[in-house]
Amino acid sequence: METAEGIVTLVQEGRFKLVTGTGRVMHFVLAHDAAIEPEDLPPLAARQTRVRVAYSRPDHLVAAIAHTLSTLDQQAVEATG
Amino acid sequence: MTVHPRALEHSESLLASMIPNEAELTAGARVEPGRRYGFFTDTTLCIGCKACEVACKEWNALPADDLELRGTSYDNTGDLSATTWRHVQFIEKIGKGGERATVMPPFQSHWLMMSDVCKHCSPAPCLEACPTGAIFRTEFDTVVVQQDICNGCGYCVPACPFGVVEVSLEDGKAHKCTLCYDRLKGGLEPACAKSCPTDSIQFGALDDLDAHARRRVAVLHEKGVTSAALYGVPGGPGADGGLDRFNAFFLLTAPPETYNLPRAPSRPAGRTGPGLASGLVTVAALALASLGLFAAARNSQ
Amino acid sequence: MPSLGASFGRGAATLPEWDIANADCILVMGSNMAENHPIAFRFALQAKERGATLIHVDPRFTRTSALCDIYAPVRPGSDIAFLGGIIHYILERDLWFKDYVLAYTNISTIIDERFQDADEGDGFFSGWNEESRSYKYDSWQYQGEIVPSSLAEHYVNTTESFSEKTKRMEKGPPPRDPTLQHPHCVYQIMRRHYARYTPEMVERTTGCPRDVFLKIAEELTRNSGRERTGAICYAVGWTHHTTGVQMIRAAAIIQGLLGNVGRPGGGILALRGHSSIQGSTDIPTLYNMLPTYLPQPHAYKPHKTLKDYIDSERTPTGWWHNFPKYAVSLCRAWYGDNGSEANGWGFDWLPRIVGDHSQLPMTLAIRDGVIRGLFLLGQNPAVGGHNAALVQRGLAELDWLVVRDTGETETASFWYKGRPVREGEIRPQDIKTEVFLMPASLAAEKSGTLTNTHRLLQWHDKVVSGPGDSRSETWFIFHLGRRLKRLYATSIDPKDRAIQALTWDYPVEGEEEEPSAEAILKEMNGYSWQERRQIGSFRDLKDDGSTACGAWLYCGVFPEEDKNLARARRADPPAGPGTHLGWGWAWPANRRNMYNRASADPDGRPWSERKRYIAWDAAQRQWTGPDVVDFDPDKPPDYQPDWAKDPEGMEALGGDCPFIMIADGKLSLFTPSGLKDAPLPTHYEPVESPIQNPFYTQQHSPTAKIWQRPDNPLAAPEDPRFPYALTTYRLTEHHAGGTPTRSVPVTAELQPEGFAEISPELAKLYGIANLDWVTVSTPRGEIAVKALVTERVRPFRLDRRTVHEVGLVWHFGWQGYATGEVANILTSIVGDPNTSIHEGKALVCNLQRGRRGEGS
Amino acid sequence: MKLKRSIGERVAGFVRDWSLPRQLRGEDGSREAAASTMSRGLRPRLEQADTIGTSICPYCAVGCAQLVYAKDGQVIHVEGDPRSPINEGTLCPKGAATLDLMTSPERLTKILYRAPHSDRWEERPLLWAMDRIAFLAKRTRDESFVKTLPDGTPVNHTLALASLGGATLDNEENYLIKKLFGGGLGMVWIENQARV
Repeated sequence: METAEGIVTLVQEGRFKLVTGTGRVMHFVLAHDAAIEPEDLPPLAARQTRVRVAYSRPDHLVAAIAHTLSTLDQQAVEATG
Repeated sequence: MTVHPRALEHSESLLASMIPNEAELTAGARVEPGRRYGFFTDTTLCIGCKACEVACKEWNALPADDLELRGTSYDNTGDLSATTWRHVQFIEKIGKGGERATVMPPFQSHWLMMSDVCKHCSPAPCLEACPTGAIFRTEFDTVVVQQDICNGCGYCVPACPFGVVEVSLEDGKAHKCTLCYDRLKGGLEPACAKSCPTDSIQFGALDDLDAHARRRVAVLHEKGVTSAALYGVPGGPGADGGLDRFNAFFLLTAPPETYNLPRAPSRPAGRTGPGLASGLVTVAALALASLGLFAAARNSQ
Repeated sequence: MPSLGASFGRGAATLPEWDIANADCILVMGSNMAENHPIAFRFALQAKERGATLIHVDPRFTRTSALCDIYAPVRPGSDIAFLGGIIHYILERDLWFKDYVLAYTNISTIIDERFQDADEGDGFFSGWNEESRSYKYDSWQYQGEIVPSSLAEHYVNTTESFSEKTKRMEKGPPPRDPTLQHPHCVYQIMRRHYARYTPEMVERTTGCPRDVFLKIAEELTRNSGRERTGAICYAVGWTHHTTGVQMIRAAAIIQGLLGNVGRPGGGILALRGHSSIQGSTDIPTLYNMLPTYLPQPHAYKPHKTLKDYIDSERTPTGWWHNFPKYAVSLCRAWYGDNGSEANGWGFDWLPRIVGDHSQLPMTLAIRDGVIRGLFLLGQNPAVGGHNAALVQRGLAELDWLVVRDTGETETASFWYKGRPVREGEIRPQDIKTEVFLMPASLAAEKSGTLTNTHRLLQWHDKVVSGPGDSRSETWFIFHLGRRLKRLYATSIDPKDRAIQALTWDYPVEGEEEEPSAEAILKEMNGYSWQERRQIGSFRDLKDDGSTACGAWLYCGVFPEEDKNLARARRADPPAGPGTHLGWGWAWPANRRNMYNRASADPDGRPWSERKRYIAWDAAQRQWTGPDVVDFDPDKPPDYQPDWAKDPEGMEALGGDCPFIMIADGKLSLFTPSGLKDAPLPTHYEPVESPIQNPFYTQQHSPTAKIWQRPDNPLAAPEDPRFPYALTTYRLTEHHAGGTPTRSVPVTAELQPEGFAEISPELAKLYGIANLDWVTVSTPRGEIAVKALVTERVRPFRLDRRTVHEVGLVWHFGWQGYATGEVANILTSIVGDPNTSIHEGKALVCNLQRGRRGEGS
Repeated sequence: MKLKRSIGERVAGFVRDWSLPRQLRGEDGSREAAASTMSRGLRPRLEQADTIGTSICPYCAVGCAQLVYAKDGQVIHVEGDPRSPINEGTLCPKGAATLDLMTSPERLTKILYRAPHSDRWEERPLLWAMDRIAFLAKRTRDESFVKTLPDGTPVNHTLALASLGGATLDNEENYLIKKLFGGGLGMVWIENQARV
């Protein structure tokens, strides 16, 4: 599985965009097996948390499927319920 | 439409904040909870540009899908799906041989283009089929799949008489047009209607849209477009069977079947009434259990 | 845009887009407006709501046609035959707007009696020189007077330009016969010239059924006059021909005869394709002009010194008499205090052109190794350039190439993905070109102005920075300039004086040292040299070095310190007046509808209440209305020049001369100067055509620019190897060369692959089914695409035969999410004599079933 | 740290948002009672913007105005400006894609350099590229500059340098191109798409 690191810039439901350190923007859809839910995404964008996303590439979508998200910053971000 | 007089209240190039109640400027409609809202899609004004498809994907961050030349006129979208919530259909009726169109009735003709979307039916079969309460009717009378509740059971999919709802293989949840629920909460016109270059897609309060649509049909009839008819208004085609009306209704110039729309969409039998509540509880419990199993399986990896 | 310039005085759309909503009839021709300019088409539909007739004339039934009342199919390249037919209809049925035409056009002007029409010369007008393959324009002039052109090059290629004969325009009005009986007056010449453009001839040449043509002629004429106005919208469907300028000229004549210019809902809307394509014409990154329509000095014209330049380019009468003020102020802006009266304010340093340095010859100069270093700034010629295989081969001849764009374009990747490389003709290790691919910023990532298709300057804010090393072109050019000035700082070679002398002290902002776009716009607007005070109007510019102005036509956009009118965001409310003078700023002088003096009758009264716009207020003794008047604001309608005083400039134009950029103030139905191919539009076939010219033995325009060489082979007329009419075009879902849409998933998915459109009739001939692969070929090469079989394409039935058409979408290339073979592999390097624009809209091809190389 | 929800959180969330029990208690099943936590907190992302500027659509020449919304230096949306008398808030399919144009995965972020005869791109620093391009431009110009024609007519130009492009650029950009390349370096091959 590939990984990308960056900041979540925008979130709509379970879909989000992430900008990497070089300014490249990636488009993600949260996988059904992801350990978090759509409602956990907006806080990531709001707090500008740096995250690492492990993802796969589906055949029929021009987007990546995010399977796991981890925070890279010191203060851990709790999944909000 | 001309530029709304309230635009002059925001004459700076860099704006300090969003224009409040922007839908008033773009659609002449103020969005207020408790009123019913929807779309009136007037195909006679549609130029088939697909701005609605793009604006929808841009706002909702829906990914592009299935890049393939389909050869069905200019339609390379195919269907409404979990990742496509507006779909412009193209139907060529140019004529054959020497009988091809030259002098034509006013507005769109001979190459029919129609921007299809979730009808936000009333009553909504998908909502009625949803065992978890994920699908609900909002304060704007629109029908929305709530992503934090949907467990992807898929009951809504066959319930929809239009084939609108789809469960995504990627995130395992049901998706369809939300009528830009978040935008409505912020006083904004839905993205597709706002972008529509020719106002073929009009957003507004349903009673206003209804009145406008009826006037439009009368005008078209007067101008000789006698085939113009509404699809999805109470008592008319589309809403004279199991459904009372669509919150997203259409003006068509050919029979609904021409646009792959059912003449008389119905609600699947036995799906009405709260008597099923206990059954639904069971379904939900099963869904919860499976969720637990999923999580357990993942933790053991 | 020389056609509009030569006809009306300025080479730009005459009316703002929103004014289309006020038209009673809209002819869309040479444009697929609903697809390529959807938001402008919004106004066409608003007009339709108010009862207007919408007409589309096009080789294909498009999304525009579907929304129109009348669709006329015409064979690609036959537009002048169609438009000439309309002119014939208007003249023979006496349907022209006489009060307007007699007063405001040159219809009654008497032309030199040596003038011979193309009918008499079997396709050649008088003045043809076979050796130079060009015309001398002496016989096209007004009788006894030489008329300077209103285009950037005012200098006329007559035996004596700007001689005593030109001066005669100061002695009295041009010779006219208001009774129109004089055999050499424009009216009689036009009647004779268009006599052959009968409905039958229209049908034979264009393939448009006669009754459809007549219905359109009837609608156009019915919707013009005192009470009604009509508009014509065109785009590259007219310009991309060897006769493109003359197609637009024919439209200008129709609008002149119908009295539709300068009036609300009337005029010609040029629909241009790039966000600042009008701006880059005004502020020309074009070889033959200096900013805002001053001619680039030419080695073979009397341009040796500033004095020579002014003497040969300043017109005795009309607005261009002000020419020296603009030329000197430009030099002041560029060379500052390094310029002086002695060196012509720096004019001497300006490079001289020696011929045609436009894109087509540039392509060949690259291929031939003349050009060694190339900057590509937001253009993708490997896809958009013509004879694209030649273009791609040429890139390998460069020493170095700088590509600045938002993504990896086909041009940038030519050295490892180009067609000659993929087909094994050349290997990357054989290509010497040093390539720099640099990320560029988009509009919202930098500040500046864009000039839209109706001359409106609109500022865009920098909201975010471009990703990574993305920079604006201002940044790139400014910092490149700084480096070059540093490299040349100590040179004593006179050749380096220009770069040393160039003013280059723009303030920079932020960490990235972005030069201030406002500072540049302020220089373009102009300021007083000593006080550095912004200038409010080009009327205040001087020719004595006391003013600096980088672009005189843009003077007024930044009239005071901190007053950037391109940032104005105050549109008119529904109550009106609807000219939106507070939204952005339009050149010239914030006028929205040009030539608007013509919206009033010769006495200054509105032609009708319904079409009221500008009118003379006798009490206040000034022109008033909802727009900025395009005239001396206090010149009364009955003003007549005092010819005893040899009046110059605007003094020589009467109160009934709305076309102030033209030397006699009249709309040129007949253009004595400025155009290289004809004073009146006449039909020639495209350089490659499936039929013989029905009008003349002369097949194509004798002045067409044709570069005949082995790597640019052309099909002969009626070449049996290439029997089909080929036209290339765009789709609403993509943008031009495709870089900004094929690289974007949500637009790429809408049209993910290139295709050819063919009629069921043609498909049947080859047994081609929908989505089958087909190979389209021309003498330049072949490409494989999928076929879209559709009734929207129809065979053209001409009198002798049926001509089938192949329509080809040209956006595609090998980069991005939506791909396809490069359609311009098929097109050729031939051009319009006035503009050197290629002929991509009408050529010939062959068709085979199956992919190329596969047999079939 | 890896972000995840515990099973307990999941079940609690589901039960909290699961509307059926409330509906069975007689609350309106299709209104507020059925709204989930996400639905109740839902707002359009435009409200998060800290910068809102006016831009002009980068595609065709119609000149549609756009409002560009950004937060923390990143664009979060682009849509039609309702104040514009041209587009009145609307955009065509290309203009509506401006956000994805700005954030396309195909966008370049680094200078890519291909050395003569090389078979690959290499990333290079911006300032290195600028210095190298200035050097090459000067060298080519110096090797090709023509002061006069054989008959003595001054031309002050170089035919070995060319520039193509401009119709997609700002007026200010075109102005600097023409000024530096034409007025400063003596280039005459200066062209763009606008020659119509």
